[in-house]
Amino acid sequence: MIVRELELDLDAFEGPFDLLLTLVLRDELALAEVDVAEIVVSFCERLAARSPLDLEACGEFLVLVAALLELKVRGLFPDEDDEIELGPEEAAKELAQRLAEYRRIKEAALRLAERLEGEQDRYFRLGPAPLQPRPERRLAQQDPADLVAALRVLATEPPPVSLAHMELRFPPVSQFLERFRAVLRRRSRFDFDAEMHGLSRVEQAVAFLALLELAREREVSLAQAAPFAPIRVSRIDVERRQEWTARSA
Amino acid sequence: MDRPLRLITANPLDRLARTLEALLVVASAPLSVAELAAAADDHAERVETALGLLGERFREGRSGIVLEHVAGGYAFRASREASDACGRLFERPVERGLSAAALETLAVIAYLGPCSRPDIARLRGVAADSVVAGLVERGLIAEAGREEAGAVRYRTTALFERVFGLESLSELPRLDDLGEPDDLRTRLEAVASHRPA
Amino acid sequence: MDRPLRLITANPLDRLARTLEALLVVASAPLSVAELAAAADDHAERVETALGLLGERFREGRSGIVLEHVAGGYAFRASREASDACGRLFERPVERGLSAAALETLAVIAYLGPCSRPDIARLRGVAADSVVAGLVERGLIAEAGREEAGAVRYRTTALFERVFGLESLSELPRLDDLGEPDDLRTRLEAVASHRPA
Repeated sequence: MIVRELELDLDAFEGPFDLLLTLVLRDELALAEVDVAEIVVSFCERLAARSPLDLEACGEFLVLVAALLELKVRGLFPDEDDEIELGPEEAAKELAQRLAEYRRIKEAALRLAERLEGEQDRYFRLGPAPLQPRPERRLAQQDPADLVAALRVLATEPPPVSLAHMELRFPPVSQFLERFRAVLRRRSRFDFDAEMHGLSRVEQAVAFLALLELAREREVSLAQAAPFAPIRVSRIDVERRQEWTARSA
Repeated sequence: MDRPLRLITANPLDRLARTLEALLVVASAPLSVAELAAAADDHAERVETALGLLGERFREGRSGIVLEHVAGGYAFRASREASDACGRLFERPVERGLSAAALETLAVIAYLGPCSRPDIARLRGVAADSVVAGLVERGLIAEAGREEAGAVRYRTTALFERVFGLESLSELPRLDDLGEPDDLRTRLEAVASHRPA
Repeated sequence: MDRPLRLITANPLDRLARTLEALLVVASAPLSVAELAAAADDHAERVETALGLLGERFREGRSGIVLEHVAGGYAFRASREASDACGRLFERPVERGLSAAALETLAVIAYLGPCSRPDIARLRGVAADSVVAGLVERGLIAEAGREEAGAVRYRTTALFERVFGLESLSELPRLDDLGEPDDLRTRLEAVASHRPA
């Protein structure tokens, strides 16, 4: 018996087990919507139809289903990683308790369905009656000063619209390329953050683009000891000669 | 064992009348004779006869449920005798205030005199349809003829004056700094034209 | 010339009953004795007595309009006798096509009291988001505040009780009394017993 070819007919999925696994791993099927218990039952039914017991298939199936369950639990309860690890006995007890709870819920749902079936011939009106009296809306006493205040708002000139953001000037990337190359002719490495001191945010952004461009051209190598630590820029030929260890700022 | 004849001997018109009662008590809109006949799976003439019986049973003075023949067909309503009780059932809590949009609209109409929805929309810089409809429903403004272009104009009502504690519109607080109505309109229009879309 | 005594001799309970008829025929949801008493401006005990009279008049077999005690109040509905006719005219948008997942979710909320979506997911083992949204849209459940962790909790509505014909949630069988082996376990056990050793 080939576990991966097990045909499944679930609410959320219909097809071979293999395809289900593939879709789940590709995030194309929400594992949260998959009833794993149904998969287990399908496997057991298939197993029962054959003899002798296919131990190899059982082993493979257990591994796959365990992985699937772990994935699903992580997906459903992402924030509960820190929960106390349960011992095998406690886990079994917990599982049994949950199963019993779920069994009762399923039974309750069944009762509800039966109840609904029994109520099929009870019709009642949804919503208002056709000739329902129109309710009168009543308003508390109002202050005429509120009218004046409202009018004043309408009569006030709006503040002039700021056009400051239209005036952003983007310096050319080439300007920084030249500047960095000039620095690197004098020094084998420099500290990007120190070099940017006193520049506007826009200029810093363009300078960073220039830096990336130099890295792409393999003229420089970049190193950063930690996120948000200063960026060290080194000439490639220098880096080849000496092992440079990033120093935390 | 089917005994179809029994239906006929057991005063079927009475059964039909009960079926119509059931349909009418569940309906959320008046039902026409044709609709009732189709639902009851019976003839229109018999439905009309049964409706006659129901009209006799469900009439003012005899029942709290009254069968009413309205434009769209037949429907049950509450008897007039119970109108006070129904009024209490549907009574809404007193609303404390008006929205900013409602106040602005009321202020424009009260101070500038009858205005159309396009007028109000232009002065406020936003569409006025739902606000105007709400104020009409509450009885604070009412239609006051049409302007030349054909749009309906609205004026404030006596209820508006009562709610704001005014004997008449002339008692509205003065807006000295904003000028007379004509100046006010000019000013509001000028501001509106500067407002970003 | 006032003759207040006359009111008392004219069988006022009958008049109260007519008022209650009127209130019930226009109400959009079941009305409690307290609501009826407030609207009719009468005492709760007298309202209950009058409701007894109405229950006698509006009952299955006698009338197409049936008075029922449901969802903590009283409401008129169509007689069962007329259900075929009603079925031809009206849809059942609330309960039509409730899935097994929807019923399980309703069961969780009805039996365990207000629950959040994570609660429901934990119990049912599958995500509850779309099922919960569907039930909210049908009006069978509604938001009921937030739990400490911030997740919205849901409760069943009066419409739920009405659709399932419950006088109140307490009419549901106790959960402890449930718990016979479910389908899943039965199937697993059947498989185990049939498998050749």
